[in-house]
Amino acid sequence: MTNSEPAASAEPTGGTATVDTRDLVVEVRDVTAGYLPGVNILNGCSLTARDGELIGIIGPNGAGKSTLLKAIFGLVKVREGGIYLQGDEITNQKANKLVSKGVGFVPQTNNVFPSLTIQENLEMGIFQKPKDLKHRLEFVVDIFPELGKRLAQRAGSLSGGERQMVAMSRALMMGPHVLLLDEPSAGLSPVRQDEAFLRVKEINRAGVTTIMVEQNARRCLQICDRGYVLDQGRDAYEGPGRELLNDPKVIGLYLGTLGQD
Amino acid sequence: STGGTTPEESEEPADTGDALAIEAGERDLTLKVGTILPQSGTLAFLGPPEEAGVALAAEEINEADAGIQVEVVYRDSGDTTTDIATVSVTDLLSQDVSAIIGAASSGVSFTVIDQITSAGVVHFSPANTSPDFTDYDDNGLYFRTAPSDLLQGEVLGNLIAEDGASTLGLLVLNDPYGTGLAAATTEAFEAAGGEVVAEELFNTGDSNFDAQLSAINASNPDAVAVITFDEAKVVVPALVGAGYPGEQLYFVDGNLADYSADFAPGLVAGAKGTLPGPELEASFEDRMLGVDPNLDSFSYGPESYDALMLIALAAYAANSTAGEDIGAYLQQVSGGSGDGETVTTFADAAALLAEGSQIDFDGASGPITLDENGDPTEATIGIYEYEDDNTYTRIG
Amino acid sequence: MDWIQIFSNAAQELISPTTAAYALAALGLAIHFGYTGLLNFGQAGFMALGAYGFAISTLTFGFPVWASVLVGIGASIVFALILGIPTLRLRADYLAIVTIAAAEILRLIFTTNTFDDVTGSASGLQGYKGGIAAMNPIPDGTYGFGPFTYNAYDWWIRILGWTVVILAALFTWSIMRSPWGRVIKGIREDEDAVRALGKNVYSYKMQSLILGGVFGTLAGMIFIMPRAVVPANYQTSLTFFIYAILLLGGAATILGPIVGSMIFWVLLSFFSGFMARAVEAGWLPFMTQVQAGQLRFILVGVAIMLLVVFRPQGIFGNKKELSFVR
Amino acid sequence: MSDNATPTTPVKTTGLHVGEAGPGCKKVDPIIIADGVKRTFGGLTAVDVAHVEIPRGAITALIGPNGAGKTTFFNLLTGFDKPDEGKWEFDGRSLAHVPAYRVARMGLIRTFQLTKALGLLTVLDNMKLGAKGQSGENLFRSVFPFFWRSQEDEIEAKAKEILARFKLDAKQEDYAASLSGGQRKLLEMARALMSDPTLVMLDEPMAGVNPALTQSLLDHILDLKSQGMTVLFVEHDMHMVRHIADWVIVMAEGKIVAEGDPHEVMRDPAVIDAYLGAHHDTDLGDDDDPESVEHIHAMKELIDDEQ
Amino acid sequence: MLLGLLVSALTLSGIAASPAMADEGGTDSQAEEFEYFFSGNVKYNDEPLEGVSIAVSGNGFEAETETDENGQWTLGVPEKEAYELTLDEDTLPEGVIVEDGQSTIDAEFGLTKRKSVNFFLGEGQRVTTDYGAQVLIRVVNGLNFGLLLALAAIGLSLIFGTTGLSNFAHAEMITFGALMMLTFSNMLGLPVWLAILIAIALSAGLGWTLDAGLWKPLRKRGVGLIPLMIVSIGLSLALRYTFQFFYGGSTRQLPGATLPREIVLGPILLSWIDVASMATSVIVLLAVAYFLLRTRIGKATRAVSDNSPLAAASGIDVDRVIRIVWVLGGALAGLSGILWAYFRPGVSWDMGFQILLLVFAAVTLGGLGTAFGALVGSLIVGLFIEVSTLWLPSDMKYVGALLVLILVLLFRPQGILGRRERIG
Ligand SMILES: Nc1ncnc2c1ncn2[C@@H]1O[C@H](COP(=O)(O)OP(=O)(O)OP(=O)(O)O)[C@@H](O)[C@H]1O
Ligand SMILES: Nc1ncnc2c1ncn2[C@@H]1O[C@H](COP(=O)(O)OP(=O)(O)OP(=O)(O)O)[C@@H](O)[C@H]1O
Ligand SMILES: [Mg+2]
Ligand SMILES: [Mg+2]
Repeated sequence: MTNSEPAASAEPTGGTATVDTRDLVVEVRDVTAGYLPGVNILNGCSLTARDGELIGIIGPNGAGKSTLLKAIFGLVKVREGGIYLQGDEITNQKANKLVSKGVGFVPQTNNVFPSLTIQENLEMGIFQKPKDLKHRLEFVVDIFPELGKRLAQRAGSLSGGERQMVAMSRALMMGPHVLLLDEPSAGLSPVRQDEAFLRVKEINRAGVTTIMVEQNARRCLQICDRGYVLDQGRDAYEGPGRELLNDPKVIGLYLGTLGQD
Repeated sequence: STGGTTPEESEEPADTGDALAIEAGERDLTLKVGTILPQSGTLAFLGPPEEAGVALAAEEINEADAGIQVEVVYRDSGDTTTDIATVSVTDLLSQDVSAIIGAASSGVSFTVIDQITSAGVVHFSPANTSPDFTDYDDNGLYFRTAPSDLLQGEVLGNLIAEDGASTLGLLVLNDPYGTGLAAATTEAFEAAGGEVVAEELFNTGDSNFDAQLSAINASNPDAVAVITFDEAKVVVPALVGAGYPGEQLYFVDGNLADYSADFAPGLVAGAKGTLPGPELEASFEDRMLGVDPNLDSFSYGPESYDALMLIALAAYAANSTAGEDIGAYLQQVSGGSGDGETVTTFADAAALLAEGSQIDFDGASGPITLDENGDPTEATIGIYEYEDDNTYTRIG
Repeated sequence: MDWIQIFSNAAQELISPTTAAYALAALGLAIHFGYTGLLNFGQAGFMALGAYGFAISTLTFGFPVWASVLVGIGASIVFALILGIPTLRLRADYLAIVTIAAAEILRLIFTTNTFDDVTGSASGLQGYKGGIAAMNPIPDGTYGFGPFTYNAYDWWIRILGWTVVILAALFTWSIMRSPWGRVIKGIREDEDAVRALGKNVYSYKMQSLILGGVFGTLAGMIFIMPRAVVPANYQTSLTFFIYAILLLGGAATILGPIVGSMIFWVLLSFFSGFMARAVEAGWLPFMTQVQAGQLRFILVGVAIMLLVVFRPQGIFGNKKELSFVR
Repeated sequence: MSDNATPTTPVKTTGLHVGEAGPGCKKVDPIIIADGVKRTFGGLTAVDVAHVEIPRGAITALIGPNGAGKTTFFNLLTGFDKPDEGKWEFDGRSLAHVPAYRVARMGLIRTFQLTKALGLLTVLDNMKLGAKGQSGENLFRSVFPFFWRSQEDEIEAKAKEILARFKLDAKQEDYAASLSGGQRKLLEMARALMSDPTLVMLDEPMAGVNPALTQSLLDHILDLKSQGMTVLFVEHDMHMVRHIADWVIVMAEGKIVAEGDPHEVMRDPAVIDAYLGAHHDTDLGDDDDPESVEHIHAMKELIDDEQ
Repeated sequence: MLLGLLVSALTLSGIAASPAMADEGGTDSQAEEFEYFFSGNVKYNDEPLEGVSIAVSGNGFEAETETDENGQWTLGVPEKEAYELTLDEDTLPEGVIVEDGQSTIDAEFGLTKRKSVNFFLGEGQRVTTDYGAQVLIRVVNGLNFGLLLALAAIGLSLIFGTTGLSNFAHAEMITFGALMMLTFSNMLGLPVWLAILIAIALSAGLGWTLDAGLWKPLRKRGVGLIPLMIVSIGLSLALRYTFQFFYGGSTRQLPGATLPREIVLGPILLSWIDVASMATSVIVLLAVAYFLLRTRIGKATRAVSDNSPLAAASGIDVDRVIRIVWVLGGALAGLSGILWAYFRPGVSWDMGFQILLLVFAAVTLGGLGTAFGALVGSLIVGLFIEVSTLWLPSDMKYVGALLVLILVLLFRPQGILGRRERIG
């Protein structure tokens, strides 16, 4: 396992034919996908994530960010193109198969089991490897102490932010090699948001390839190695996080000036 | 037993002048009759013997080769939950049947009686016992061979009283059949000095009878009359199992059946029951089995047999297969409006009719005589007792 | 095999009063379930109220037709109110069971021997048709062509029945495209959201329950015109069949229930005639007449299943809605 | 595609309170007054507000850590939940035991944190449903279109206008069920604005909404404020709070712990400690503090267990 | 041949009828002369009295007879009219007291030619069960029935809990178990224990088949829950009539089902079958609750029911979990069918359908999808059905239970053990 460092140099925007020493872990190749017959949400979208990279995806609402993650995870049918995991094609594979291959996913909405307790929710995260439970539970509770106090509370009665913590923790329980996060910070209080971003970064530094969709775009681009800007089902911009963060075009169209002060 | 089927001198003959003339001579008729008997649904267990009775009659009529051929179209009456009877009747009417035999359930008959009789077709039920049919506005086309509950109830009530019971419990199916029979039984039993101490009703489709049985057991009557259909198979073991003596049970036509395959030996030994009809001749049962070898019960088989016989004879007498004509002659050939000669087989009856004389047909279910409402006026009610192997034999 | 007869019998079901009654009851359910999302499984109870309300007012109280109809409608409104007060707060699946229970309670009350004088208990009621027959403007006689040949009374009840169905359908169509219908559909999707927008959800649900219930009640009256009032007719299976009809046509549609009812009855009649004749003709040598009667229901059951399997949104339903169901 | 947002500096309303700014302080013109409102779930006290007043005609932010009881407080105020005790009033009228729909009719409209889009209604229908006082919503009048036709047209025009602002106009004929997470949030808020509420209570309206769009929507809210609408919103995005809130109320563990001008409240060390966090306003990209390195090690171990 | 036959006629239509019947003991020579008969018993405190003389008079006819050793007597009369029957008090044994008016009875024939007239003297002590004991018996019966309902309900609840499907065909899965038991024990003559095992295995197989052949493909196509419910109604109809097709419409008994109850506990009588079925229900319910709350698969089951895409995203093989639940649900339904057939007793093609509504009511009352809720709900429904008929007419016995369902939901819309959903 290679330790990751922030990408040394900016990659050419939109380029896919880059030379990099690290192996491609996730590769999305010109994917077309959608929900309703005849309506494509993703129109030839491509994305790559190398081993140990932290990828951020931003874009306007309805751009297809969640759809892209769902397509990678086999929850939306891919109509054209292919998705590869460490070189193997995983297009349209069943989600639970992907979990066994070390892919973890936190959906944007409906991301907890409401009638299960917090503890049971976390146990579900580690469904395939029940013996690691104790170990990991400690680890997760350490990150979100709020949850530790409430392990027996049903997730359905949690506040919005608490749910989000449960959802994050559930994914962390999996100990995946590839982690797909859909707006993990939404609904968290600032201190928890910062913590969540830091943890994501730490997890990533520990070797987990991470793809993260965020609307808290500044934070996201601050920590990620590379960012993609998705618009209308296509990757419009791509580059190192910092670069995008300061790209006036990106700021104008997607980031706004509110957080700039 | 053949005794007692002859009309007595006490029988007041209706005005002989009412009798329609019967044209002498050969006939060449083809009679089409439909049935709406239960093939599916909760009363489906009643269907096979009834259809077999009709089939047997058809067979015998056709074999008699007396210038009338019968064709029977069998359709399903379903039960009241499925509303299939109206579809069946539509189908039958479209095939221009002259008469429709059915249904087993009074409820189903009420559903279709207007449809049938307004089409000028004879509606003839072998099993309806509801009193409401008597005065029903049926254009004179509704008939039935099933004996009235009043009769069987009185026999049953008297029988129980005579056996020395002073208190009686009733377990009753809440339908026209059950409540009618229970009322008649109660009346006779109480008139004899007894007391009905528990009357527990249940509905068709009820699954569990514990509450009713507890109530009956709690009042500890000297006898219990079980007025049910097939539910007896559930009720009786539960009742006896709960400690009520099997020999103090009384059965009725709806459930008097051979329980040797179902009950533990001796479960109902000594219990009694009533069943309309003369003792079925073994040969009649054999003939029914010849039509349908799988029969395990003969309930309403004889009544169904007689229904078709009477319809055919009425058609023969009228020399017509129009429903109205058959309806006009039905009472007469049953012996209800004249002093015709008593006959028991179709061949004999047809021969007499061909001579232009009046007949009084007495069939398998007894000395049937229909009144002007189309109801039977006479019936033989037999008394039966269960033996150790849970089969029953006639004792009276 | 006499195919012509089978088909002409089946065709008769197209305009039969029973078909009209089922169509109207299903239209009521479309309002309840299709538009408002109320999983009412007690439609048989509303129909029973129509049947008994009409028959009892005619027989026991000697009311004229119009008053008997009003009594039936009144009874169903009262029933809807009594049913609605405890149940309209319930989640859909709870509501389903409670409405079944309420309808069964009604049926058991109509069946019990305790009120025999009024309800006729298990044998039910008959002899209430005089008023309707007396209103018949058609002179006595037989009219029609082909399979559709009926006497004056039969035509009269068909005309009455279908007139009511058509009026009800037009009414439903017009209210469902109005803002009222929008609120109703909103409630189907998420009642809390609608509540947060200032709509009295409870009252709207009640209006819907009453309206659909009144349709059911009118259906119950049409239903008894060609037959008698028999309590066992109003079992839960009646509601099940009406649901099958509704889904056959499409839940949130106007034409769906009507066409669904026609198809249901035509198919039932077709299966019925076909099976019986197939056995008579010796096509099914391993089967008795009696078994053929049962096979028909097996086929109906299978048909209902296949229908949902191959056209889950119903004939007139919108396929698009399907991709969002949970 | 998106308006190139130049931040307009909003006009802040000041002078809202009487006396010292602090938890439960009196307002010059309160629109909501809550007194001793308490709600417990089993052993957990979710809301325990001694006294709070929301100023009229201003934008008030309600902030606080996750699980502080903000949403529950919203539920209580709007009649979606019943408190164990306490009284509260809106516009001088007590709201205790007033059902939710009536609260909404009084002009107090709220949105939900977990969105409630009406899935099988089109986006436009969702919007139209939000309009108040529709005569066509009466069953008897609904049969006759002439009663409501013209009103319907007005509502539709208004709905389209708001949708355009919320960038949902392209979706107006689609079912709401087909919206993305952020679009649902937008619809939720747009729908609430359809009824011209006196007070709109927004529960995390901008969570999941693209920042560029957020900015233009804030301008819209400011617009509405200038027309006299009062806004109470829950939000975790401090840029936004700072940008438009006239007043901030901080909740923690069910209680109101601080109140005041946004900039001042956010300088309060207690608030920073419990809510904003140490990393607030720093760049997370620059690491690696020793703690973090330690974490990375721990995690590596965990992951290596797998192999 | 008049003996042993009773023929009668309706007098309503003015036609009277024929011969008579006589019973075993009471016939005397008179019987040959007359056509109409009075007969009856004389008993004192339920003991027959021998040698008591009974006289008949009326319509100018008089006759007398004596009771035989069973206290029975028969008297023939010539006409079908009203007569007066008198018991001669002097012929009564010592100490037998006749109250005023008890010794003379006016009797008139009804439709038949025979009329029973009994003289029951004394107090006629009937031992009835007292109210307290009755309540106790009802309660025990109710618990017993409730446990059975619970067993039938638990499979339904499981399937509902995992897939959200209100499976109306559950009734037929219950019937299926009983029918398989019937097939293998009665028809093929296998020993009872083996037949039970085979029946349960086949029921589990039915669950497997239904899921594999029907529900899974439908899930794959993303069919909504309500259409699925309608499918289950169609399936229920098809299966039910298939059973009738093959097994006919009548009720049959399993071996040993009609043996009497022999465990006596005060006023309560129980059979070993009752005890076994109660014990089985309790054990199975506890096991299922344990399975759901403690085991990994059990938790996965609930996870799938909450949110199946998320469950898949957590690495749970959703289809496998659902398959397990169907198999388990099938087996439990089959088992409950067998016990139900013994408890009732009887096997018939629609036995499951007959209790379906009660099972649904029980599950709902307890709170949909909760295992303990199904138990609590079932017990309440069972108890109410049995106990309410102490006040209600027995043909309305389900009314009580169904009313309770509605009333409970009035105060707890989420069912007794169900939980309210959080808003917002
Ligand atoms: N129905 C319930 N049952 C039990 N606990 C509940 C219930 N509803 C809310 N809670 C608890 O009450 C507390 C307050 O919840 P609330 O949703 O009001 O928080 P919040 O301030 O909105 O948080 P967030 O910012 O995360 O949305 C939380 O700890 C939550 O777990
Ligand atoms: N289930 C669905 N059926 C049909 N269309 C859908 C569905 N879900 C999403 N869409 C459409 O697909 C497009 C992309 O949705 P997606 O959820 O991927 O957006 P997103 O980029 O994640 O947006 P957000 O930032 O708001 O979450 C949107 O236009 C949306 O309307
Ligand atoms: Mg998204
Ligand atoms: Mg909240």
